[in-house]
Amino acid sequence: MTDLSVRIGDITLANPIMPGSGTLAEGMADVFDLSRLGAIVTKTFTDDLREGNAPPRVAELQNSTLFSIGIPSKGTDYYLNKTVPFYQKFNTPIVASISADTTEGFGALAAKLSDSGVVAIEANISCPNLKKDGLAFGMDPVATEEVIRAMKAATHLPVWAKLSPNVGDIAVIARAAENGGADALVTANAMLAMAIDIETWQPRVANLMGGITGPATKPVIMRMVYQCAQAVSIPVIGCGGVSNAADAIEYMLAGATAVQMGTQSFVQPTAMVKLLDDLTAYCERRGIAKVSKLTGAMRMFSPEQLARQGSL
Amino acid sequence: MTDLSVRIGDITLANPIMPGSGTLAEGMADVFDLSRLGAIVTKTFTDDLREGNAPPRVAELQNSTLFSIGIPSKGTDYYLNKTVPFYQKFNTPIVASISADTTEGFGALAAKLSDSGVVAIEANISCPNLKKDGLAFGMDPVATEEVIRAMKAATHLPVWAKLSPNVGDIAVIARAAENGGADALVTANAMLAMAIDIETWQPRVANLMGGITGPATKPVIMRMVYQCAQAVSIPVIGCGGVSNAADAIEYMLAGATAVQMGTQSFVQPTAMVKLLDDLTAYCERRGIAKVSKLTGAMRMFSPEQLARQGSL
Amino acid sequence: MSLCAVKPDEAGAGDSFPVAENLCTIVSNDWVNEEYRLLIVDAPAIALAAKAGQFFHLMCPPDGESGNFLRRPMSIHRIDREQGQLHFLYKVQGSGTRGLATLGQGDTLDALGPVGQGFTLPRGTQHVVMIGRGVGLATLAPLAQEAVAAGAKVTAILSARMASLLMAEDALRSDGAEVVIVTDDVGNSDTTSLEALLRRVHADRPIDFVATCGSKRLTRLLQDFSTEFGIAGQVALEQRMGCALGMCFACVMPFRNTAADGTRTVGYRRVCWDGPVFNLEETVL
Amino acid sequence: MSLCAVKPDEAGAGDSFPVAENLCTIVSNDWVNEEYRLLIVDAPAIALAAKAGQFFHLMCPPDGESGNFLRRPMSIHRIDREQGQLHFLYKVQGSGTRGLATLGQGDTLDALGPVGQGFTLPRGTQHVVMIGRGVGLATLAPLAQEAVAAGAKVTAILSARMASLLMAEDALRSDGAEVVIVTDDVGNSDTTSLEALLRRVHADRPIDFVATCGSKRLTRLLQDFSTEFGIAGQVALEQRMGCALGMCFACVMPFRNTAADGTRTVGYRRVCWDGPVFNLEETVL
Ligand SMILES: Cc1cc2nc3c(=O)[nH]c(=O)nc-3n(C[C@H](O)[C@H](O)[C@H](O)COP(=O)(O)OP(=O)(O)OC[C@H]3O[C@@H](n4cnc5c(N)ncnc54)[C@H](O)[C@@H]3O)c2cc1C
Ligand SMILES: Cc1cc2nc3c(=O)[nH]c(=O)nc-3n(C[C@H](O)[C@H](O)[C@H](O)COP(=O)(O)OP(=O)(O)OC[C@H]3O[C@@H](n4cnc5c(N)ncnc54)[C@H](O)[C@@H]3O)c2cc1C
Ligand SMILES: Cc1cc2nc3c(=O)[nH]c(=O)nc-3n(C[C@H](O)[C@H](O)[C@H](O)COP(=O)(O)O)c2cc1C
Ligand SMILES: Cc1cc2nc3c(=O)[nH]c(=O)nc-3n(C[C@H](O)[C@H](O)[C@H](O)COP(=O)(O)O)c2cc1C
Ligand code: FES
Ligand code: FES
Repeated sequence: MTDLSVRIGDITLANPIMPGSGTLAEGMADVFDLSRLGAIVTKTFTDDLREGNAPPRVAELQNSTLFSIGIPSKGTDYYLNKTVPFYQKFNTPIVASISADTTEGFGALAAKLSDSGVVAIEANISCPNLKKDGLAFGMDPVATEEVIRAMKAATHLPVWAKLSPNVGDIAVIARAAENGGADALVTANAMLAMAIDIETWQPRVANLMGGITGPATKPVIMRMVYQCAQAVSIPVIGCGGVSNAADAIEYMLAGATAVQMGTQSFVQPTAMVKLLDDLTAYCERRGIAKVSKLTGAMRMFSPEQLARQGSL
Repeated sequence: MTDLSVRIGDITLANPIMPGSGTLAEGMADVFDLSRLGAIVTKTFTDDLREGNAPPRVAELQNSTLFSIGIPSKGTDYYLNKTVPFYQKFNTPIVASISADTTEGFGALAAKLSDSGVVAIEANISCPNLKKDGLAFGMDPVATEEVIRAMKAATHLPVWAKLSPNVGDIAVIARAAENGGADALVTANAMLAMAIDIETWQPRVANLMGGITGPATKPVIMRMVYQCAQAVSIPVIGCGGVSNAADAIEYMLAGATAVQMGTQSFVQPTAMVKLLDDLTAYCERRGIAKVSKLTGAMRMFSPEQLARQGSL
Repeated sequence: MSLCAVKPDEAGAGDSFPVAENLCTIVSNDWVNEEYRLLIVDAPAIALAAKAGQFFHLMCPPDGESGNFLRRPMSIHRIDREQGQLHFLYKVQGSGTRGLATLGQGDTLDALGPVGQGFTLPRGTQHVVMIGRGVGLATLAPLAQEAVAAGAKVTAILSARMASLLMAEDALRSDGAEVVIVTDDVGNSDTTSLEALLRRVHADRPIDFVATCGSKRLTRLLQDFSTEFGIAGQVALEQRMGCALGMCFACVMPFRNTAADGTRTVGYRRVCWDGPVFNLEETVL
Repeated sequence: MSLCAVKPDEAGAGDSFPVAENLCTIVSNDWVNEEYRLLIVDAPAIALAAKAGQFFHLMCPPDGESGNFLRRPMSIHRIDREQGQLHFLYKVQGSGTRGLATLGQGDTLDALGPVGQGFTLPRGTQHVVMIGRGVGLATLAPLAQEAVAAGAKVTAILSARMASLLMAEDALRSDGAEVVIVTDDVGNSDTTSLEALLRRVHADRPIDFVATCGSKRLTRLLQDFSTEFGIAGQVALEQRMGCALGMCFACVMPFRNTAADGTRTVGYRRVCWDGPVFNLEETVL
């Protein structure tokens, strides 16, 4: 019987699969028992009410999607009074995801969640830092560290830093988050992308640019997960293009402790459940008693192999 | 009769399609008449002889590939005496691509090409700057500007800066290249990526990391082409996931003057010829007399459209 | 969909969930005219629980070389619980629907659903008038069935460019609806003519529920008409979707909200989760 | 391939190029044993110009949900210019070959080629000995045809785990080769036994050309044997490929180079462009 449990700092999850923030909501409970998930990560909310971007908010790409939702938010009270109680019906740890316009805002909102019943807070730092010429917090190591530090000062809850992939050196950002006290990293949010309709000559999402998500993004994010895992001691949660157990295993081999699935849940809502079944089958086939043994288990080519120079 | 010509600075190309550096070689002449291309960009070479990376150098991904060739090079003499004469058999302007370990090396090699018969030199700055802790030239605006400046000082030939996409702000690098005197930008080289075989637990390319190329990369590179075109006045050549005329048109609408096709040539060697035929057909259908009119012709959503809030 | 769909005693049991990736077997998938095909499938029980106005999110086979990554939303056109079949009426428009068109008898259709809020007929409704144009008729047809079954008279006004492009006419009649046809050809499909027609119908037999789908012009007409006469009404809308389960927030459109104190605001709602059927007076066009 | 394949007077004429994306019609694609299938296609003239040892880069249909982005290289197994057909013998191994296996009679195979350097039989060769194991036999078979046609005697030593896994045995015999079978079962396929066999064959009738494919062990054996007896020999190699046209430089392997002054170095060559057939003495295993 495979032990699927994983530890993210002081939190033990029953298994390494959870949804990416913004890709699971109440409607999924109509499809399968959410108690099967390792954790439930909820959509990013802000303290203030927001409508989000104008539609069209989605465009289909090859093996991927372009999304430009913005951060629609019903505010903190709704989250505490409606959202959390809904998910507490399941035996699954809840992870909140928050965003704010300023470092102080992140801290203040984190404080409000301390007694909410969530087990951790994901800091969505891919949003613009309005106090610093609009550059996203997650593109600036100093801002990243400050946000995490402010949140850690404001709450006893573990803080997961959700990194932006739109940077030149993600290891620098990873270390900054760790220095700020992050208990884990989520690598990563969506890469900034664009698509134009060649018949209308207009952008395919109203916001001009959006995030590209789905299987096409996996190889780039895989490299980032590896770089993050090499750079820090805290757990790294892989997020980008996970569609099945093979992807989850690959991320874990690269250094991830757990994974998040986003877009694939739109294509195949039962995909996370199937992933767990297939992950178990893989571990049984390979005689792996604990799935956590996969984390960082990638083996480099030996000098002998390289000398044989990769002939098949 | 559609006018397919485009101008890259002082160079007029018969059409906007050319191969990405490293994706076309003499063998393509066995497949179609290379005189049909707008230009021929040759594989990056260095003055010194290099073997390149150990194999395996290629791994298939979904709708894309992971390549880790390194920069194998037969040196300058081979380029001048063998490679250039071969391509001079065709009525197609030749663009050299060079790499070096230092700024001075770029300048010196550029000087050697001044009388070679090539019409321009592409600076492949995605390689590590050995004098500056191994960070790629193209990830550092200062190094980027210095390399271009050194090349412009060394030769009268136009210099195209081939940008690395592995940066947080590609507009900054674009402007640095322009400040250094670049005559055009090529946006972009391949994004750094990784893939692991979940049966062997080993990387799928010997070098651990490689570049991801092909259709899956287009939306991210499209956004970078747009950002570059917004940031500079010099022409931007789009490169990343071009597989057909629709992709070429999309890049041009985003701001590209011309495009390069790489990986698709491996899948369908006649793809560039087909692209030209389909591009002509599109222009005829739309009553576009000059394909160059497509450059930057994307239309934003109007306030009225956004107010209607994108209902279908 | 109910937020409490998980029955506590059946938690974990695979088939107690109201929404599933239903694997349906194709019975037929034929052209009904130049642009539209009728897809008939054998469907499992979960799918057959669908109501008029609800839809499914269909996995579409590849169209030639390009795959269809996201599912495509399609309304229920007919729910035939006797035969255990569902009907979809779809226009072959782009890559997804071209892929759908390749499915043949015996093939499998993966249909996620049923999802969405369907039509809500007020108790005791006497006379339903539905106006549909183009493929909007596909979505309205099951409402006619349900309304007749609930004891209401149904008048179905079908609009099209020309009579040959009409669909669902015969099915509506055999379901018990009175069908009125208006076409651009004949020149009686314009707003003025339709408004006059509605007034005549209402005068003849009071309308207490209106429904439409597929045309902003017709929706606006019905909004004005229902406001003037105080008639309840709903419209089935469309928007680009990612998940069809209320998770991604891609499918929003603006709607009028009236607060408890009467203040009116406009805000986004999800067409897949709060709709696709909405009350006419809340719909912003 | 020649670097001057473009005939100046035919520049631009679509069909004067020696390499093409040949659209071939499937004649049959059947299992020959548990692991291998024989694909027979009607092929156009460009493709029929293929020589033994050359290969094609095949576009593989999707295997279920996952597409096959890159082509797969497959050796010519048989060139039948009379029938205008090509044969490929392939092991169903992974996603690409599973996709190939779905092609049926009348379907189209996109075969880029012919590419690569084939076997070069020195003029006047009298006795060719080829040793192949597994699917290596697929690649060697056309060499037997060409050698017999050139007037040489051909001895084909086929190695397999057991006799039932042998392939191409009958075709080789009917092409005029003498076939010797060695198997693990019987215990005569090991290196020592084979070396002894080669010596006996050579003593019986001097060998002046050896060829192999598909096994490092057999290649090493032939390298030693050909060095000892001063016999010319070639091996057909495999490496992961991107383009098969010598452009991407993915497919390199190390080879021994001897400079004009006699210095020996080891350097990379492209298996698709400089090979896949290489001289035994240059091959580094
Ligand atoms: C709730 C709902 C019910 C629908 N019911 C029907 C029906 O019964 N019959 C029918 O023919 N059509 C119906 N549609 C529209 C149908 O979904 C689109 O025609 C279809 O998605 C087009 O896909 P395509 O790939 O063939 O076309 P493309 O134009 O190539 O589509 C490109 C992308 O845009 C999306 N898209 C394009 N048009 C629409 C649209 N009108 N609505 C939503 N997404 C769209 C596609 O899903 C796809 O992701 C319905 C739409 C919704 C939202
Ligand atoms: C010049 C040449 C001639 C060949 N001729 C034959 C032949 O006649 N019959 C036959 O059965 N096989 C032959 N092969 C091997 C054949 O190409 C592989 O079996 C096939 O590519 C496997 O693809 P797959 O997707 O089914 O397997 P997978 O294992 O899923 O392949 C994954 C990837 O690795 C590549 N790959 C895997 N094995 C090989 C290999 N041995 N050589 C090159 N690439 C590989 C695939 O092309 C693919 O890109 C030849 C290879 C080369 C290079
Ligand atoms: C529709 C949609 C909404 C998202 N909303 C959020 C969000 O609110 N907060 C956040 O941190 N990430 C958000 N994301 C990003 C995902 O959590 C995830 O990082 C990304 O989609 C990559 O994973 P995937 O490739 O598996 O989809 C969203 C993604 C999608 C597709
Ligand atoms: C096999 C291979 C070799 C490449 N070699 C080079 C090179 O030598 N110099 C360079 O600047 N880019 C090189 N590239 C990058 C391409 O020029 C191009 O930027 C990239 O492949 C993206 O285009 P594509 O998606 O159309 O393939 C190479 C790409 C591939 C696939
Ligand atoms: S389609 Fe995802 S919320 Fe409606
Ligand atoms: S496969 Fe591209 S060079 Fe050989």
